[in-house]
Amino acid sequence: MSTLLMVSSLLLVIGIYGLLTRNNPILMIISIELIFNGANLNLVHFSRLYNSMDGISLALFSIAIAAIEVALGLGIFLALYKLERKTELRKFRRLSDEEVSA
Amino acid sequence: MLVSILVWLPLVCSPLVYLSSKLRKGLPRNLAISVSLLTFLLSLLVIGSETHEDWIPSLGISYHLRVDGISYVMVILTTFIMLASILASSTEIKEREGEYYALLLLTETGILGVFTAVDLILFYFFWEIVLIPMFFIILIWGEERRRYAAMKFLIYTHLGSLLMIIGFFYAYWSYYDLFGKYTFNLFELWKIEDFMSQSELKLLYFLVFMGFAVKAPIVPLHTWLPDAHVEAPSPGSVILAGLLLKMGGYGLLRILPTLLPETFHEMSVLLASLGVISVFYSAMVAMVQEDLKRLIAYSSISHMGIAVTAIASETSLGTKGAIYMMFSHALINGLMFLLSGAYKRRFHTREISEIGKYEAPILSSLLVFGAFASSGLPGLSGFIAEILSFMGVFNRWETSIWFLVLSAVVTAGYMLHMVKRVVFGEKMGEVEDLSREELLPLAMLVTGILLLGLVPSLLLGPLEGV
Amino acid sequence: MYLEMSLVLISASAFLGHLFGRKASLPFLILSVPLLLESETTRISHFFFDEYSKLLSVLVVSVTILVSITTEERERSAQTLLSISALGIILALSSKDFLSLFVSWEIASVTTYAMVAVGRGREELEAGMKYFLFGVTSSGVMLFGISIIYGENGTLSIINSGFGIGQALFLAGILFKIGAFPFHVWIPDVYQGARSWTTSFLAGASKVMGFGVLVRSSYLMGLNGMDLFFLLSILTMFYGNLAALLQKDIKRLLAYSSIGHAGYLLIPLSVWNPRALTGALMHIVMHSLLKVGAFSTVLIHEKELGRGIKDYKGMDKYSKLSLTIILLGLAGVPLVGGGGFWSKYVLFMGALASGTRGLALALGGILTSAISLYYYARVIREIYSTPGSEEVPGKVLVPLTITVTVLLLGLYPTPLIEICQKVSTTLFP
Amino acid sequence: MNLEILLILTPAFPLLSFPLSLFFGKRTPGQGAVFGILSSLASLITSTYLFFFAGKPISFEKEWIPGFTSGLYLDELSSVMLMIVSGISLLVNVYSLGYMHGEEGLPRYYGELSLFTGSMLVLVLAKDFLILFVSWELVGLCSYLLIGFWYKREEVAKAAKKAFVVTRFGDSFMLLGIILMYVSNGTLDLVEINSHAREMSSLLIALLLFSGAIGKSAQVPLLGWLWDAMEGPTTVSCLIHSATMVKAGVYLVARLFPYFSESGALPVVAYFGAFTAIVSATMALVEWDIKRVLAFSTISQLGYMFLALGVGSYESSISHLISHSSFKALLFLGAGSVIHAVGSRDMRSMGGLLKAMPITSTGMLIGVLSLSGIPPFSGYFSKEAVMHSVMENGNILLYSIGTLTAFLTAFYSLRMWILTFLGPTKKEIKESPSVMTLPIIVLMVSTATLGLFIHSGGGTPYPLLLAIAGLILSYRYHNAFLRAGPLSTLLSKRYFLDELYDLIGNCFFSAGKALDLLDRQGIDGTVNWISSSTLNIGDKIRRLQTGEIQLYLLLIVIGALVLLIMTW
Repeated sequence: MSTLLMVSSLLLVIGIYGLLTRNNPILMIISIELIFNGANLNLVHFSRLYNSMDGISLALFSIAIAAIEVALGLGIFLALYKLERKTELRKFRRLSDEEVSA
Repeated sequence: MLVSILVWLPLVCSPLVYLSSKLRKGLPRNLAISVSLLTFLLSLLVIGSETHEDWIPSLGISYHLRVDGISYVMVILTTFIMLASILASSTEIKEREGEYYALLLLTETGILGVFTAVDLILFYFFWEIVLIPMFFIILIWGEERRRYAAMKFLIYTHLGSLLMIIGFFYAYWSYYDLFGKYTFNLFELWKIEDFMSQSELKLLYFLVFMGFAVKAPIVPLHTWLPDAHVEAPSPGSVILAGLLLKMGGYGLLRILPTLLPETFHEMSVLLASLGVISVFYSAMVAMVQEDLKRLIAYSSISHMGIAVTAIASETSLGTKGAIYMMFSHALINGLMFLLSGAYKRRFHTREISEIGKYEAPILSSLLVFGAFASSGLPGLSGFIAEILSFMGVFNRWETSIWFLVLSAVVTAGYMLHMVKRVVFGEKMGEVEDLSREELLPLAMLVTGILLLGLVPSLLLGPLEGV
Repeated sequence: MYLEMSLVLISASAFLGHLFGRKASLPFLILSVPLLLESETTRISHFFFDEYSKLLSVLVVSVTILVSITTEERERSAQTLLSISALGIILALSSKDFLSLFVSWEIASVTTYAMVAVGRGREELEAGMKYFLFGVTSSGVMLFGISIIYGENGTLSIINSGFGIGQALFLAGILFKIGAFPFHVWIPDVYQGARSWTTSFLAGASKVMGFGVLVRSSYLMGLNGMDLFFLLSILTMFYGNLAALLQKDIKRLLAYSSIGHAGYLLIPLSVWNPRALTGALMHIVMHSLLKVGAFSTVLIHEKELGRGIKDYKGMDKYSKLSLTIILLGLAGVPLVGGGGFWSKYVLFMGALASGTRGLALALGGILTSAISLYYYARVIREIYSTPGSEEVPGKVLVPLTITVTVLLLGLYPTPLIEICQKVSTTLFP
Repeated sequence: MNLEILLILTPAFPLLSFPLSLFFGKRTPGQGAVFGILSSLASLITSTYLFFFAGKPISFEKEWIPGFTSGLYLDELSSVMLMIVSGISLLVNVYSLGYMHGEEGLPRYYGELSLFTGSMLVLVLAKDFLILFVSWELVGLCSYLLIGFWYKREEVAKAAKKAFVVTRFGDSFMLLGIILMYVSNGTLDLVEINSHAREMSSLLIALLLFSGAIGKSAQVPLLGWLWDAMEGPTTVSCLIHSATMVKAGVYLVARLFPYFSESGALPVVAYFGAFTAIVSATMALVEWDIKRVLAFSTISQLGYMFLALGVGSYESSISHLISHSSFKALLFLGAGSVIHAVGSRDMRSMGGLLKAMPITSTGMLIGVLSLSGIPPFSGYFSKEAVMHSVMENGNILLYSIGTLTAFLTAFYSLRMWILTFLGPTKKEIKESPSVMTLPIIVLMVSTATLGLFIHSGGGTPYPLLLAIAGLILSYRYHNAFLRAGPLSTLLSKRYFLDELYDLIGNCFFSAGKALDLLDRQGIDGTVNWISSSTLNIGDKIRRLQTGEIQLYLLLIVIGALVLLIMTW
């Protein structure tokens, strides 16, 4: 039983690692999906354990929501790409406190 | 009922004054004068009136204004000084008059409220109202370093008063824990004193004391005052010196001893020594000032120091002396600030060595009069204030009196040193003397000083019960 | 019955807004407010509407109305996004189990991501991208937390089960939305980048959701009064106000100030007593009103004046007056600052009610509001350094109404205090 | 009842003429002199009436400050003083018609003169310490204003400020004494204090009051201001700095004589008086400024009066006070007419004026002889009375100081007369107008005749012998002390007193500068430091927002981790 928990927390860690290191928005969206799926795995597992439908319903909802968010994220990314012609997120530094020094 | 009309009248009229600047250029000034005159007349007959209604019952905050001996005197002082400074503003303030007079009236409401409020939150409410208009007055109509001075004034006094509000809450909650009732009424809250531990009382004393110590400047906390006074327009600094310092003094005289009688008694030695230090310290510093307004600012700290020491002595003579000192100090320093404003308008500088180069007979004779009034020359109000305060202080402590009397000599010294450099010495020519318009407020203050010097029962009469 | 009606009206306004723009959606929204006021505490499937959620949802809907008035006519999509998000917030505020909470939370957040990015400008898109990434990460983390909590106590309803890993992750997700210290990083950039009406919605409404859900769930989970909240509150207060000191851009300054105010809102969580909660409720109401007022004024003058504080001169005298009063209200100055004074001081008064921790919080609050007075005064100083221009833009209506209400609340705050007191006692059985 | 009205009227006349001449002086003839003369004449008439016909003592009481009763009180001593003050004020007013002719700002001059006369009269009539102290300070104010009459000159300004500050220093100790008196005895009424002197007296209070007297009557150590006060017009020096104001100290001690004797402070008074007498006499030996010589002689004669009071003889002190007022006023008016004619105060530019100014020279001669204590004149009888009482007291040291001072007085006074009137004539000048010589003549008559009224005890002849010896020696080598090497520099530097005063002044100033520096850098510095450090922290924190997404995400993850850690 604890092995499943291990797998989902592994998924969580990988997702977070992917977020921190990858700079391409699409890859970041993928790693976010990993986190979501880790959570879903947990939910399904526990609802199976407690033999109740709550967990599964929440998992279903979260999948739907994840889909919405991916669509939205890609939309924003595409609009940004059209304008900026570059995908390196690190380049987008206009909104910051850097140059607006005292 | 009369007292609420008195307190809220200026505030109600201030938008009218602001809007009247659209109709005709001179209108705001005349409107402001008539309002302040009306308030002054109203303040004469406000003795003894009281209003007490609920404001926020669930929190125990009530709208409670009361005018008894001390606050009656203070109310009259406020309306008188306000009238004088509004009269004096016509020559000093040329642009954005509507806003200026509206802000002045807003300040007047704040100050009147402070002197009459009994409910601590209402007291704090009015206490804070005064800050913003004065900030704007210094900010918009002040002199060169006005931005720095306005900001310093705002934050410094605001922080002080914030500590005070925490003290009030602290008392409020301990009252609730002990008596199960929510109230901010000053004459209820002192009951908490014998139930609280010494350390709690000291903390409460310190918190509330800080708010007043910043306003009635006690030396280590005074550095906002010279900047604010120097940079404010002269009618503004008349109100700053004349009334804002008195709010601190009134707090020390009225709020603190009633809220914490025993602790105030225990700490009175500390308060007295702080007072003496600020008297002597600011007298010595005033001696070397090159800027006329800065010198007057330090002299007002030194005079307020005498009042603080007299308050700390807790004797009836001392209290009367303190109130007398506050009243006469407001008049005298008001006069001196208006004169320095007149000098500034003529010579565009406040350096004492500069303004002595030209001859202006009436202006310099008034300066001599002001200098002697502030060094406590008998026959003028300063003398009686000093005599009463010294006698009050002497009843409690012998040693501190030597310092006070010596500082009176130092005051005479630096005042005359200033007069020597301004009035005496080689004159390079004439400069146009005080116009009739400038003379009117000055004449008001001079008659006030003379009247209080020769007929002290005028002011000591209402203070009988103190 | 009234409640269902108002929810239907709000969703209808979303739908109509898309088709016919603001003219159609606004009346529905306005109509839903009295209905909400009439509704009594009922339970619809998973959602429990009680006094607490009623107060906050009325606030959210009125904020939505004010914000939608400030949007331009032709921005159709804005109306729908606003109404849907409002709907999401109302549902989130009244949910007592993780399922309904997570779903409504996501509805509200997704619409706000879209709102930020809808501007299509270079800055809006960058802000949208950033906001999207942080938002989705935190909701992912939150979901993971929920799954672990579900694993532990077998039911999705929020019950008191100590403070484990699940609860921590769940809290992380919620604290992100309110902008508490470690999770505040997105607020300055997004507030600066997004369009002003989006920012005012973010500051006005989504922060209300964050606060409301945080209070309810931490109450249900028995986490109130934890040392964590004490630490978070102090850190957020000081971080927000100190960082705002030297800001050049007015929207960034207001962003930091709302981080500071989030710190104040955390006070009742660490010092759990009825008076502090009343103060917090009042403060959330006042803060939303003031922030919406501030950002709408900025919206009006964004084009001709730009956003640097230095060049904030020559505004017309009405917006100058209202911005001054709003800023002073945020600083908590009495009378001139209106209701802002009362909400802050009832909050600090409440904090003082319980022990040395409360005293420390109150002192921290006092010190930070003194600091905040500095940078608000700096802005006011710039506004008033030159006389105002005469012509008055039409849009100045919203800030003016907010200023008037704030001033009235300043003079006579009793109704607001009464309501908040009634609401806070429902949370103390 | 009408006596009380008369009592109030005497000071009221001059006090009233102050505003009158100040505001309406310009339009009246003599620029306000009319008011001055009329008011002093009126108060002279009333005081003579009070002196001869009124049944003393008369008192008038009214509550001025609530809690304190104050009023006026007339007895023999104060009625004599009334006569002196109003008399000399009348003479000076008439005299200044000529002396101040053509000066600008005369209404101010006459106004201040009558204000001074009025407040001096109030001082003399004061029944309680409050009124006494009020008039005491007002008199100081008038002396400041009148010394500073020619305000254009730099040294005049310095002198006026110095005079006021030094006397104010003395007055502050007196104020302490008054407050101590009120606090310990509960009353400020002079008559009451004198009657209960035994149980009320305390040495500290007496000494404090005496220090006030020292300040006003320019005794050691507060004598530095009187010779600078000579910068003012000579009429002012005559009225204020020789005849009336400087006598206020003596009057105070005389008024409270029973109190002082009970408290045992009299020996202190005596030694201070004697020491001042000898010191100021020596200073006069080397002085070239005619008015400064007279100033030193005033200080030394005041020393005599305090000496007389100190040894317990109240009558001889008052008699010396009366006679001194007349012959010193005579000398000053004479010096005034000489200065008016020659145009400078320095004796080196005078000489040989005997024939040119007969009235002034004879008047000055009578004054000199009376000052040195040579029979027929009043100076001899009053000084004789003083020395007699010192001899009776049996204190040999005081007696020898007294006689030695008598010798020095004779020496420098004759030297002054010789330097001005004998010797080669340097300038062709003519006698002063009659309006100036008339008062001189009146004073000559009074100096000569006053002696009859003073009954002296006829003591030892030594003071007279030494006085004559002094005259002879001075006739022969009047500049002897100038060539006495180090002694003469010591004397001309006036025992470095001026340097001492400046030193004290400077050390106050430097203390002020240090405190101002502390204030600007220290206290203000910390305030500014606090504000700038908060701003710096704000700036450092601000830089955290680099706008880089990776960093933000890292922060969020760290935050979540911290929360996790908190769960343990």
